[in-house]
Amino acid sequence: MNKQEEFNQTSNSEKVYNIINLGPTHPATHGIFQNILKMDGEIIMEAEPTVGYIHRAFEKLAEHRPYNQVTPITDRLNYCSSPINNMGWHMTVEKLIGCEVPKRAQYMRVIIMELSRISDHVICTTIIGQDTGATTGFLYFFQMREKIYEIFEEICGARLTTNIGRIGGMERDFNETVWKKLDIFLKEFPEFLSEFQRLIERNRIFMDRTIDCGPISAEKALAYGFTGPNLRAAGVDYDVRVAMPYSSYEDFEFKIPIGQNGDTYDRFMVRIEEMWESISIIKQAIEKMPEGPIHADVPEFYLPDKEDVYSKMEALIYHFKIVMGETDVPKGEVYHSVEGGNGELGFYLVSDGGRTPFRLHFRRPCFIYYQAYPEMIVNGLLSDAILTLSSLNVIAGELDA
Amino acid sequence: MQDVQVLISGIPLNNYIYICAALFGIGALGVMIRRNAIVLFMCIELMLNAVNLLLVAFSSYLGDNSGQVFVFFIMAVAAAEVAVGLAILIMVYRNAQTSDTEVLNQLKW
Amino acid sequence: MDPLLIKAIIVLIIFAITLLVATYSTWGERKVAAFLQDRVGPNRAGPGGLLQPLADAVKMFMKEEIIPSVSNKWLFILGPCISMLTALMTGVVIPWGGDITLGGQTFNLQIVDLNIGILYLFGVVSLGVYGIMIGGWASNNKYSLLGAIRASSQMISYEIAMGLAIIALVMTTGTLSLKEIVQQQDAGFANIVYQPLGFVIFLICAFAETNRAPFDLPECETELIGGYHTEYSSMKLGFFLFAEYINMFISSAVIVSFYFGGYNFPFQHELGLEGNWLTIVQTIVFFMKVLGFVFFFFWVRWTLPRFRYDQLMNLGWKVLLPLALVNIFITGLTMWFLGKI
Amino acid sequence: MVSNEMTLQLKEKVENLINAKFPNALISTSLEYDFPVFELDKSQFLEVMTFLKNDSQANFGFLTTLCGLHFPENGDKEFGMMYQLHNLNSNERIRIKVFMPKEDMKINSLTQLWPTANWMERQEYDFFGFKFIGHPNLVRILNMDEMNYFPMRKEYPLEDGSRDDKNDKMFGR
Amino acid sequence: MSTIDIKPENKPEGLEGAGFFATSLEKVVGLARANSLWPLPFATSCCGIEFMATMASHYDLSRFGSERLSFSPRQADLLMVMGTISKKLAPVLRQVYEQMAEPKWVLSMGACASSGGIFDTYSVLQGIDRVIPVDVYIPGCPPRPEQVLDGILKIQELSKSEGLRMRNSPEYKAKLALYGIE
Amino acid sequence: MSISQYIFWFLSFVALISALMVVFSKSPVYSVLSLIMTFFAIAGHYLLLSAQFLAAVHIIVYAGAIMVLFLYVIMMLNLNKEAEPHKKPYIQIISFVAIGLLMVTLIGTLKEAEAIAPSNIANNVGGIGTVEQLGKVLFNQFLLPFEISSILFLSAMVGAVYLSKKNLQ
Amino acid sequence: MLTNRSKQVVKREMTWFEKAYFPAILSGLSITIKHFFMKKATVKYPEVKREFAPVYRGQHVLKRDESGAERCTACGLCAVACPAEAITMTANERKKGEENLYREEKYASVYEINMLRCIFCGLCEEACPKEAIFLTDRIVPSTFERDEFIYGKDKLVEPIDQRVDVSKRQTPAVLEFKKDKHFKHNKTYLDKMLGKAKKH
Repeated sequence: MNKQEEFNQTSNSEKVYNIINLGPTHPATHGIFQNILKMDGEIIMEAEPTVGYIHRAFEKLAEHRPYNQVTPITDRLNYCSSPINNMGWHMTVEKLIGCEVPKRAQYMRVIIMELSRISDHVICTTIIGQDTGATTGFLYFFQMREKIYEIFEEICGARLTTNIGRIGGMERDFNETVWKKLDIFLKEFPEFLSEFQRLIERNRIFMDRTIDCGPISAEKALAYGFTGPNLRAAGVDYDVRVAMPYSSYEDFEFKIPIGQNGDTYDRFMVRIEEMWESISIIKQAIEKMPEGPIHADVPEFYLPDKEDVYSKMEALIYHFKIVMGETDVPKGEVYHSVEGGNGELGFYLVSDGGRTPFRLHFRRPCFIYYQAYPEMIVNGLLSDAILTLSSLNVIAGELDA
Repeated sequence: MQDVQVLISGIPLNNYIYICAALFGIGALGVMIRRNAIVLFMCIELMLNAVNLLLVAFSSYLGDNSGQVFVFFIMAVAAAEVAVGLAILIMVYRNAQTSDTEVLNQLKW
Repeated sequence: MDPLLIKAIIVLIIFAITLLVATYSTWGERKVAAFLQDRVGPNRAGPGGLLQPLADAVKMFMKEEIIPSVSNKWLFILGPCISMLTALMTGVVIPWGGDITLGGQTFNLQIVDLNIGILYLFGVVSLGVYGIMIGGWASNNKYSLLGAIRASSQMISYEIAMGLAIIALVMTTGTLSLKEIVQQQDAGFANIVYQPLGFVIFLICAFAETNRAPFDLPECETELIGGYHTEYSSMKLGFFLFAEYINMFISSAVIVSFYFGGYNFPFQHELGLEGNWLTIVQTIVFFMKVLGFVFFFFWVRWTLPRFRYDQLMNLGWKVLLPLALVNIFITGLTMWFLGKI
Repeated sequence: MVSNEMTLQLKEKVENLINAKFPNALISTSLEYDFPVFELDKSQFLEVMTFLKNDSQANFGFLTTLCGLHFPENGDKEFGMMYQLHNLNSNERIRIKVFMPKEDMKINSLTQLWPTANWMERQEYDFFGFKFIGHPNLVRILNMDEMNYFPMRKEYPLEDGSRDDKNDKMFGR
Repeated sequence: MSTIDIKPENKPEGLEGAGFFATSLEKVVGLARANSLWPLPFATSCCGIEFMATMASHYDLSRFGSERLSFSPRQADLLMVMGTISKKLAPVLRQVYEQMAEPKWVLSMGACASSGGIFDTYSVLQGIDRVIPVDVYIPGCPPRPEQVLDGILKIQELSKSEGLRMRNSPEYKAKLALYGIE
Repeated sequence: MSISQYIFWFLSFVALISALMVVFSKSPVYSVLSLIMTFFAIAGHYLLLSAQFLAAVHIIVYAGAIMVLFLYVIMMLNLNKEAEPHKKPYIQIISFVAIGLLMVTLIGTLKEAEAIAPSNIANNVGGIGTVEQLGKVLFNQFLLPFEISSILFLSAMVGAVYLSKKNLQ
Repeated sequence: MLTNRSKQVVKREMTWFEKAYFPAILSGLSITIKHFFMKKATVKYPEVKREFAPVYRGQHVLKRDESGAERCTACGLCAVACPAEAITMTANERKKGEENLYREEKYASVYEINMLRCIFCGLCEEACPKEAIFLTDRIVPSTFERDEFIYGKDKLVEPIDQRVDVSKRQTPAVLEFKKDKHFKHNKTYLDKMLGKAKKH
C-alpha cells in the first residue's frame, strides 16, 4: 500500500524540469537581463524574465535637470545610437517652444542620425554573427564603426555618448575634415557591408541557425508594441520616418525593407538592407545640402556666440538665462517620436513653464518589445533563445531606463 | 603462437574460472540486491563480461578462434540490449519520474 | 646503447614535441585569429608574443585552485586528467618519420607499431569523452552539465561516421597498422587520391571529435559560458584547454598519415638523400604538413558560424553516416571492378 | 507632420464617436500641439478603450505608450494616466487621459486588449503605485522588490543620499 | 617575461640564500600574470560598447595577452566592471567577485561604475568600491579605448609589483575584511 | 612467479574490486566508473590471452560506447540525487546465500577444465586472435549468424528510436 | 501595407549547391585568408597614438589670460550647468596686489572637478562666459585611488610657463592669444634660445 502511494505521488507530481538561470552575467545577454528558463533537455518550456538590473531612474532624473542638461541623459538611453536620442530630444523641445530649424541643420541632423542608425545596426548584425560563432565578421565590421566614431568625434568631440547638437540647431557647422571623412566612409562602407554579407549571409550554417528562430507574427508583434526593424521583419512597414516625417525626412527617397516571418534571419536581413538605405539617404542629404544658418533664431534657447557674450550685454544676459535655465518655456505637453535604432523612440514631455521638465516619459522601444521575448523563445532550443535575444537588439540602457 | 604459451603458461585455466565465477556472482548479487534499474543494467553487463572473459580464456587455451567470435556476438547482443534497455528506461523515467524497480514493478503507470 | 633506453628517449622527445606544439598552438591560434581579423595579436610577451603561452602557463599554475564545495572532489580532478591522458596517448602509434640509425642500431621514429594501430587510435579517442563528461558532471553546474551532455552525444555520433570512413580506407590499404599505411603511400599515390570522399568525412569528424568550431558546442562561449569547463580554474582548466590543442595536433597528424602520405613527399628518392638525412627531411615535411592542417583548423574556426545542437546531430546521422556508407560501397565496387578482391 | 486642420478633424471625429456610444464618458477634450487629447471618466475607461480599439471607424489598434502623471497640486486629479493610441492604417494618433485622486489609484488594466500594456503598467505601478485591476502580475519591475515607496512621486527625492563629493549649498541649489 | 630583468647592480635582498629563488620567482610570476590577464567583462551599459571597440581591430586588446574573455568568473584574473551598477545588481557583482580565483584584480571603467556618474539617483550604486575593492579606476563616460588600455597597463604594473604572497598579506586581508569578504 | 602471473593477479584484483564497487557504491556515477575500470581490467586479460583485436574492440564497444551511453543517461535524467533505499535485509541475506551457492556450483562444474592447458595447442596454424584469423572464421563459419546479428542491430535501433520518441501516444 | 515604399528583403530558398555547405564555406574561407595578408588596422597604442579630433572633449583646463592671470571669476555657471554636479568651487574676493594673478575681482579659491563623476559632455565649457574653462584633447589618466580624481586647481589651471593646450574648441580669441609670442608660455625652445642670444 505504501509503495502504491509513493508511486502515485511520483507519477502525479509535476514533471521535473531543469531550471537554468540565463543571466544576469551570461555572456550572451550582453547587457544585463536575467531569464529563468525551465528546460526539458535543451528545449525551453517556460521563460521568466527579470529586468531592472541597470535601472537608473532616467525619468526622475530628467525632472531635476534643465532642458539642455537632459541631452547627456538621453545619450545613455540607447547608447549604440545616442545621436538619434539627442536629436529626438532636441526636436521635442523645439516642438514645445515652436521653433523652426533651418534646412541645413535638419539635413545635418539627418546625416548624423543615419550614421548612428548604421552604427546601431552594425552592432546588432555583428552580434548576431558573433552569437552564431562567426566572430570574425564582428571584427571586420567594427572597423566601420570606428570610422563613424571618428566622424562623430570630429563633429562634437566624443565617440559614443555624443551630446551632439543643441536645442534649436547644431552647435557648429561640419568642418572640412568631417566632409572628407564622410566621403571616405561612403566609399569604404559598401565594400565592407557586402563583404560582411558574403561572409555569412548565404552560409548554410548561418541560415539554418537563424531561419525560423524566434519568429513572431505581424499580429503578435503589433499587439506587443513592436516598432522599428523588429516589426518590419514581421512584415509591417511602419517607419516613423515615413509615417510622421521629422527633420525633412520627406525630402529623401528611400525604401522600407520588410521581412516575412519575423524570424532572426528576417531581422538580420532587414537591418542589413536598412544600412544600404541609410547610405543612400546620407548620399542624398550630402547632395542636397543647402546653404544657410545652422541654428534657428531662438536667442532664448540657443546659446549666443562666445564673442558676443564677451562683448554684448544682451547676449550675456541670454547666456546666463539659458545656462541657469531661467528661460520661459511654454506650458503644455508634447510628444515627439523619432525612428531610433530599435524603433519608435518617443519623448512625452509635460512642461509647467519651469526650469526643468515637469514630467518626461520616454517611450523606449526595447522595454516595450522585450516583454515578447519569453513567448518568442518558448519551445525553442537554448541556442535559439540566445540568437533571438541578440537579433532583437535589446539594449539594456534603454530597457531599464 | 609461441607468445601465448609463454604468456599464460604459468596460469592454470582454473584461475580464470574462479575469476569469472566471482565476477558473474558479483553481477548476479547486484541484480538481486540493487533497486536502481540503471545499476541493474550494469550488473547484467558485468555478468555478460564474465562469460566473455571465460570464452576468450577457453579459446586461447584451446587455440580455437570460434570462442572469440562468439564473444563478438555477445558484444553485439549486449550493445543492442543496452540501446533498447536504456531507451525503455528513459521512457519509463519520463512517465514515472523514477528508476526504482520496486516502484516500477507494476507494468502500468 | 640499450635499445630500450633509446626507445624511452624517443618517447620522451615525441611527448615533448607534442606538448611544445600544443603550447605553441595556443600562441599560433591567437596570432592566426588576430591576423585573420586585421589585428596583430599578442606581441608584448617576448618578441612577437612568443612567450605568451609561457605566461599563460605560469599564471595558470600559480592561480588559486577552486573546487566548488558542492562538487565531487575526486571526479572534479579526474576529469581534466583523463582528458589530458587520452590526448597524449593517441600520439603513440603515429609514425613521425622513417628509420634512424644510431650507433649501428636502427630505430623507428614510431613509438609502437601496433598491428591494430587504427583500432587503438579509435579506442583511445572514444575514451576522450570521459574527461569532458566527468568534468562537466562533477562541476555541479547546469551549464557544465549541458556541455557534457552535448559533448558525449556529439562525440559518439561522429565516431560512427569516422569509423566508417576509416573502414573504407582500410579496405583499400588492407591493413590496420599506421606504419604500413604510410609506407604504402610511398610506393603509390597518397590515399586522398583513392579516398577523397572518405577524407572529407574524416576531416569533418575530426573537427567534431576535437570540439573545434563549427562543432564547438560543448564549450560554446555565447551559450554555455565555458561549457564543461565553466567551473574550472588554474591548471585544471589548463589541462582541458591543452588537451584540445593536443587533440587538434594529433588529429592533424592522423589525417596526414592516413590521407596525405604521412612523412612521404613526392620525389623523395630522387633527391639523393640517404639514411638519417632522408628521415630528418621526411620528419620535417611531416611536421609541415601537420602544421598546415593545424592552421586549417584555426582558419575554419575563425571563419564559420557554429551549428545548433539538432543540426549537428542531423549532419552526423543523416548526412555523414549515409555518405560514409556510400563511400564504403563505392570503394568496394571499384575494388571489385579492378579485381583487387 | 499632421497639419492642424487634420488634427482638428480627427479630434472632432473621435469626439463624436465616443459621445455617440458613451455619452457620459468624455470629461474634456483639448488639442495639445499635434495631438487631440481626450480626458475620460475612469468608470467607463475600459469600455471606451475597447471600443476605440475594435470599432471599425476608430480602429486605434496600436498602443504606442502609456505613462503615469503626478500633479501634487491638482486635488482630486492628483494622479493621472496617459495613453497614446495609434491608428496605423490612417496614421492617426490620439492621447487619452484619466485622472484619479490619491486615495483611489485603481484603474482597469489594458493587458487584455494589448499584451504590450503588461510591462508598461507594471512600470507605472513601480513608479507611482497605480493599481491596475485585472493585471496578471502586478509586481515591481525595475526597482527592487524590497523598495517600500514609489520613487516617481514628486514628494520623494531623486538623490541616493550617499554621495559625499557634492556641495549642495552652492549657488542656491 | 624573462628573468633577465634582474640586473646585478640592483640585486634584491635575498640574492644569497633561499630568498633569491623566491624573489626571482616572484618576478617571473608577476610578469607572467601581467601578460596573461584574462578579463571578465562585466559590461552593463555604454562602456561595454567601448570595450568592444577596445577588443576590436583598431585597439586590439590581444596585444597585451588579454583577448581571451572568460565569462566564467573562475577563470578570470581581471574583473572589468563597465557601466552602471544599480543597487539591484550590486549583490550579483559581489558574488561574481567572490567566485573569482586569486589573484584577482578589479578595474572600474567609466564614471558610472566608479562613482555613479551623472546617475546620482535612488537606484544606482554610487561607485562599486562600496561593495568590492577596486584596483584601478578609469575616468570618462565612456572612457576612450586608449584610457582602457592605460588602465590595463596600470593593472599590469600592479600585478608585476605584487609578490606571490601579496594576497596572503595581512594588508590585503584587512582590505578584503573592510568589504566583509573572508 | 613469472611476470605474466603478476599481471594476471593484478588485473584480477582490479577487476574484482571494481566489480564489487559497481554493486556497492551508492552513486550510480561511481558504479559506471567502476564498471569502466572492470572493463579495462578485462581488456587487460584479453591482451594477456593475446586476443589483441578483441581487447581493442572491447574497449571501443564497452568503454567507448556503452558506458558513455550509461553515463549520458544518468546525467540526462540526473539520477544521482540520493542513494536509493536498499532492499530489505532478509532479501539481501537470501541473495548472498544464493550467490554463494551459485558460485560453488559454477566452480564445481567448471573445475574439470583444468585439464586443458595451453600446451595442448597442437593443430593451430598461425596466431589466434589476429584480425585475419578472426575475420576468416567470422566470414566463413559464422557468416549467417553475423548477418542475423545485423538484423538484430537494425531492430534494436528501430526500437530505441521509437521508444525514445517524445509523444508515444 | 501602410506605405508604398516597402521592399521585401531577400530570403531565397537555398539552392542545392548552397545546401551542400561548401560554396559558402569556401567563399568565407577565401575572404578571411584575404584579410590574413592585408594591412592590419591596429594602432599599437602606447607607442603609436591615434589622432584625436581637435575638438575632442577630454580633460579640462582653466585658462589664464594674456598676462597670466586666471580668467575664472567664480561665477558658478559651470557648476550649475554640470549635469553630473561634478564641479564645486569656493569664491573669494581678490585682494590688493593680486591683480596679476586673477583677472576679475572675484576668483575661485577652490575649484574642484571630480573626474570620476564628470561625463565630459562639454556643457561647462559652453556655459562659461569668461572663456576660462575648456575641454582639451588630453585624456584623464587612470589611477589606483579614488581620491586622486578630485582635480583641484593645481591640476586644472594651466601652468604659467608651459605651452597650453591647443584645441579647436577654444574660440578664435583664445587661439590668437595662444599664438602671441609675447607671453612666456607661448615661447618655444627656439624662441628662448633666440632671446638668450639677443641678450648676449
